[in-house]
Amino acid sequence: MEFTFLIENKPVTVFLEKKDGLYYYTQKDGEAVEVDIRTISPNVFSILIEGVSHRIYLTKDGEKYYSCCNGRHFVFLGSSGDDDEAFTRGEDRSLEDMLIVKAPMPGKIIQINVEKGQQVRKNQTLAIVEAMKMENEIKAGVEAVVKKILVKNGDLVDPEKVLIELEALDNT
Amino acid sequence: MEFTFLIENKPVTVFLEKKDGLYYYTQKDGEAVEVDIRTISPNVFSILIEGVSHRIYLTKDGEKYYSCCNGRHFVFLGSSGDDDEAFTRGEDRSLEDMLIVKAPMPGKIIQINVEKGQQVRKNQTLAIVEAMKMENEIKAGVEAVVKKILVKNGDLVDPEKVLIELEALDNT
Amino acid sequence: MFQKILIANRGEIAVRIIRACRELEITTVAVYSEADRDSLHVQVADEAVCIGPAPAQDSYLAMDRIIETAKKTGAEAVHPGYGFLAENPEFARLCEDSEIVFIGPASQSMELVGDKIRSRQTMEKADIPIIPGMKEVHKNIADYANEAKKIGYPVMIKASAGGGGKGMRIAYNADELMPGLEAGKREAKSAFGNDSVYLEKYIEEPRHVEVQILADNFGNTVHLFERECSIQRRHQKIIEESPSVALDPDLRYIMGETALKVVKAAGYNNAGTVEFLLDKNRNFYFLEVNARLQVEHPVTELVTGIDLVHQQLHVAAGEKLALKQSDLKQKGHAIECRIYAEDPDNQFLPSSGRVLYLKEPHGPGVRHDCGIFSGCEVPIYYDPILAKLIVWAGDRDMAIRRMSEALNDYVILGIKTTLDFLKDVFAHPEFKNGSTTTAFISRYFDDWSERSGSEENRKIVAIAAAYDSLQNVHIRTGKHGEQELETSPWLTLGKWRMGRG
Amino acid sequence: MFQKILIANRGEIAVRIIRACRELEITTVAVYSEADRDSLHVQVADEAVCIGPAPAQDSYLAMDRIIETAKKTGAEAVHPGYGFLAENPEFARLCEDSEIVFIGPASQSMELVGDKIRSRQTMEKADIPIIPGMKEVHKNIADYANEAKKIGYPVMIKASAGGGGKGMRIAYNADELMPGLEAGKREAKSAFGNDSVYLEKYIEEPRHVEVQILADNFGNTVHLFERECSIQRRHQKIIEESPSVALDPDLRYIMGETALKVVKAAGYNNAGTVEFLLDKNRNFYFLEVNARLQVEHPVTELVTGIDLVHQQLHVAAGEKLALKQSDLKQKGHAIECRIYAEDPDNQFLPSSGRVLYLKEPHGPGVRHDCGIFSGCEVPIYYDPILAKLIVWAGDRDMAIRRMSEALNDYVILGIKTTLDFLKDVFAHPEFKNGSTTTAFISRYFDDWSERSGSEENRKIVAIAAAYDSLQNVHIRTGKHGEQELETSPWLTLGKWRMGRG
Repeated sequence: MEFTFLIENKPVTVFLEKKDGLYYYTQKDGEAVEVDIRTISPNVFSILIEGVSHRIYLTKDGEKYYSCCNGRHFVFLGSSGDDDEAFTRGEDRSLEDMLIVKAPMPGKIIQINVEKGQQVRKNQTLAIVEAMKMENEIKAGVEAVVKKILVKNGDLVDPEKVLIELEALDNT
Repeated sequence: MEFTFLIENKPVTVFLEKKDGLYYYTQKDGEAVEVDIRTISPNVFSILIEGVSHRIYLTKDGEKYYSCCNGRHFVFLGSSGDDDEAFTRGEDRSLEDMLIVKAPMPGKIIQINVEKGQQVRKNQTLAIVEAMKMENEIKAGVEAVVKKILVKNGDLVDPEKVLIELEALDNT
Repeated sequence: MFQKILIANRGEIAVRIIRACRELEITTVAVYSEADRDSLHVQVADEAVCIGPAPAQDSYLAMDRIIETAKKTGAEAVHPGYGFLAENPEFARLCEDSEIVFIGPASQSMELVGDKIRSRQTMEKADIPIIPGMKEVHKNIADYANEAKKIGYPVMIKASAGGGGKGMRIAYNADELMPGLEAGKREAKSAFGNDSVYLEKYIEEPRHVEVQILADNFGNTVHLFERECSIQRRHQKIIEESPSVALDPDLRYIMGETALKVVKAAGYNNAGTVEFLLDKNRNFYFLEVNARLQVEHPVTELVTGIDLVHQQLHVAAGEKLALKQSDLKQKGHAIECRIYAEDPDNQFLPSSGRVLYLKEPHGPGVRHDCGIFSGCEVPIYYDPILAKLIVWAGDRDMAIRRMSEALNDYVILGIKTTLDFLKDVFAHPEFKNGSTTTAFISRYFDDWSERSGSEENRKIVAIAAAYDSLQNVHIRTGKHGEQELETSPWLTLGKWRMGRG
Repeated sequence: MFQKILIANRGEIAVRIIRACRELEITTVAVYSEADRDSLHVQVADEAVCIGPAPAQDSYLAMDRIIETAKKTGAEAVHPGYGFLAENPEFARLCEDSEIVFIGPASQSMELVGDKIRSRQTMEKADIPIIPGMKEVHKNIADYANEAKKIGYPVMIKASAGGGGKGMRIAYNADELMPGLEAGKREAKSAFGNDSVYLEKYIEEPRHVEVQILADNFGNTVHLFERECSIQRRHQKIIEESPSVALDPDLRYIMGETALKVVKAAGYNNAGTVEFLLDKNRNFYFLEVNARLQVEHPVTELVTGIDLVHQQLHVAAGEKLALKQSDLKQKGHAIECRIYAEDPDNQFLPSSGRVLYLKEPHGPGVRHDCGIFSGCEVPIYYDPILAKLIVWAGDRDMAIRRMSEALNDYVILGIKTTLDFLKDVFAHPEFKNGSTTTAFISRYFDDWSERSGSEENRKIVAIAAAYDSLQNVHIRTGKHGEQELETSPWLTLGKWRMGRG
């Protein structure tokens, strides 16, 4: 069976199958390789490939996988087969995303530093959100013009809440 | 709702109910007491009763509960309501049990010290089972006569496997 | 010794204090906000009392509620931990007035050292070297510009009541002064309820070296040597160690003696920390006294073998200090790093939410002071510190190796943390060779971004996720599904799996 | 230093050795039996190779397979841990012949010290005090009766190749001699593949005090002071501590020096332990040399600050011993207890099965060397040791308090363990006051039975179980069931709950 995951913005495709009680994986045009994989306890997997041992921690929240392998954490997306949109989004969203300025975490708007119509440069502070007692500057990811401001001082915002919409500059 | 558990050979009955989002328990003829109980994570519960904090670890394997509370471990039985037999058994099984000599753990019979018809005294060694590299003496729990020997040297035995049946002495 | 005390804090430090109390057979009372019912400190305490809604000002900073709870539960003393009310002289005084022992300095000396300006004045008089800066707080914001000019840029804006890097800003020139003052005042207000700020000469690329002290109520004092805390981000310490690579025995001796002079000048009692800046030319300047147990106290515990919380409790209970300076020695090397709920790949923005999985590191020489658990919720209301990982080894090189391995053995899934960032810091050659000035992070890690590493890692993770999916697919199609599940030993692992039906 | 080594062991000791290797940047190869695919040591090693079926003689004792695996994986050395092949001179020689470094003493000196009779002879010649006993092993079992008479009852039957209490029996009179010899021989055969036993004068209520030594390949030696290991059950140590309450500085000095004389007399290299019996009159007798890393090595590590596995690796790699006797000091007090899969409420019968839940203890001064995890299977084939809990504190009283609290913080569900039994041992006043002779357990804990304590505890547990049932009932009746489940945050906690559908 083929599985594709979007890991660190790279689609990783593996073909995994069970034959006579053993698992085999194939990548791209490669040969099938035996993989000794075991569920060790909830969220923990042990993989032996040609004698090399890996311990993988894995949990899932909706489409999102949280994982740790060989001392590195990653968050990545899985494809169920019928929802490949996430993948396209995943790779092409950068510019579009940078124009939609969101609250990166729950918190309180304590300052808005720009006005509608104002041109902003990359890394310019757009607003300040306070969370966990720290002030966090929300910066522009790209040079642009402020199209809409959707929050005001004192607003409590949820994660992923859109704060400000930007518009790409004509000359970009 | 009423629940009865057999804990340390004592039946413990509690009545627990949820009212307006709060839990209350009653024991015997006592008054209902509020209990602030929360599932903290799988197998972990936090209970606050009148300001006193308890952390309870609990897991279940069939009828058996494994638990740890305030630094003490216990294994106990639950009643589903339609299986109260376990409870009666639990309290009255001692003598009957002592006549049925079982393998207390998986292992290998390495010696049988008694013969059919032989009279044995309490704590007399009946057989030796080896497990985890240690010899373990299986002793008579009561003065009795050997009725049947169901295993022989070298047998691998499962836990709860009956090894020897004893018969109560006439004069007891 | 006390029979019962109240811990006016949460998270890892509350848990650590409760542990120390148990060892001294002291009953503990936890207080908690409505957001913290399921928190670890509530579970491990003997008693627990809810003192108000989630925002700290309504719970962990609600002095009256805490005093009232102490009285009601019969707690003889209150341990404030760090943060919250730890350095609030008003709270210390309230305790004194209510005949509850405040486990920390007397309100009077706390007031003195807590007021950065007054303490600078006191120390100047006692011949302690201090950094050039303002001698008083000004009302008029315009006066700050004059002071800054007098001191000479760059200047550091600091919260008068501050600590933990909150309210701190650097202004390299006059243009940066006003925005910095505003931000600093806002943060100071929010963090300490007091927006007083002052200016100090900013010493570039110094080391931050502090000395742990203990003082009883009878004037007996000892110091427990230094901690180097130069590895900071946004003026917040993230890695601390003891001993400092920058000190030799002579300088260590002088700084220790100076710290004790500071303590005497301030009439200070209980545990405290005297902070110094150490410049490139090995000049050191008094910064401030932290009138509390520090976040980084474990590194001192590991090199000296002294339990600082035990000592705090003994001293607060009116016992004489049982330690003599001549008995105290540093042995080996200890390093601590702080695990924050922050996303280092995204400007270190706070990350709240649920910890879906936690694997705590273990091993010889590894200590993990932890406030979280698998399944806990990290609320947005409080400081984002989750845990502290502390290692001890015979020397610094081995301590760094040990820390790296402990970090490799440490898993937090579900929220973003600083774990991988810290791994890269410890792997950096300039950290290893001890070039650990306060400029370290901004110099070498300004553009850090998550590198999960190799293609190999991605492949392995993909295989695991595929395997996981494959099993779920089986279950969904019912092919071998139910049967596999029934025979799975995991069915017995707690109610979660039992709830399937 | 080595680039890669093989660890010929399993469980907590394999995990502990792998950790030490990582810290020295040595790649590790684990070997495992078919019963151990999911074991912790397989997961934490860099490489893992299956070497045979579950029974130890077909896997962990299969010398050829292990040597072959070392060659195939390019491992330069083999660490045997304790048990299994650790004290098998044939294996050490096989390694030597295959030009693989055996991390332990040379086969020759291992052979000498491993043969209890020969080593007694050697030590007698070197003027080391020994216990009266047989000077050779007899073929004829009848000769043992004569020897026993000569020595005088009670006598101790001991396995010539023995260790860990296996094959040991006491005979108080002639009637008990034959059954004891038979049982001892059987156990010795099963444990060591060698049924030679011998007799020694049984010293009643002695203390078991041993001295840790380190020796390099160049004749340099140091000792790392004593461990007291008198708390034994069935001649198996269950609690060990350092320092011993029974030694004063003079006796400590003499025993340390004697241990070094033993090492020199045996031409011993690498880490080892010289065991002594200490009688009521403070006479001590050489017992034997344990030619391996001991189960209880952590207490020495905690009081001296020396990592014994690191030292073993350095010495085995041909480095000179970097330690000097004058640099070594004991600091504070360390205690270890062993957590066994045994049911103390039922004659300490082994308990195998699945660990349904594990909560590891944490905290300052707490070390947990652990070979298990939530969900692991404890096989019947091997030694029932699950983990070791070790604490360090400034003094013995605090170490005992700390141990008690760590045990209270330690949960193992699903199998029976010695946890609650150990709690009661540490709580015993005679343990606290240091009356810890080898008779301690049989005197005070012979009739121990599980006391889960109060009615209160039973009530609390019943409430939790009722709550759990109540929730399951809801789910089963579908009343609020599915809905509650859907909103439960736990749905996201891993595949187990996701597999519901």
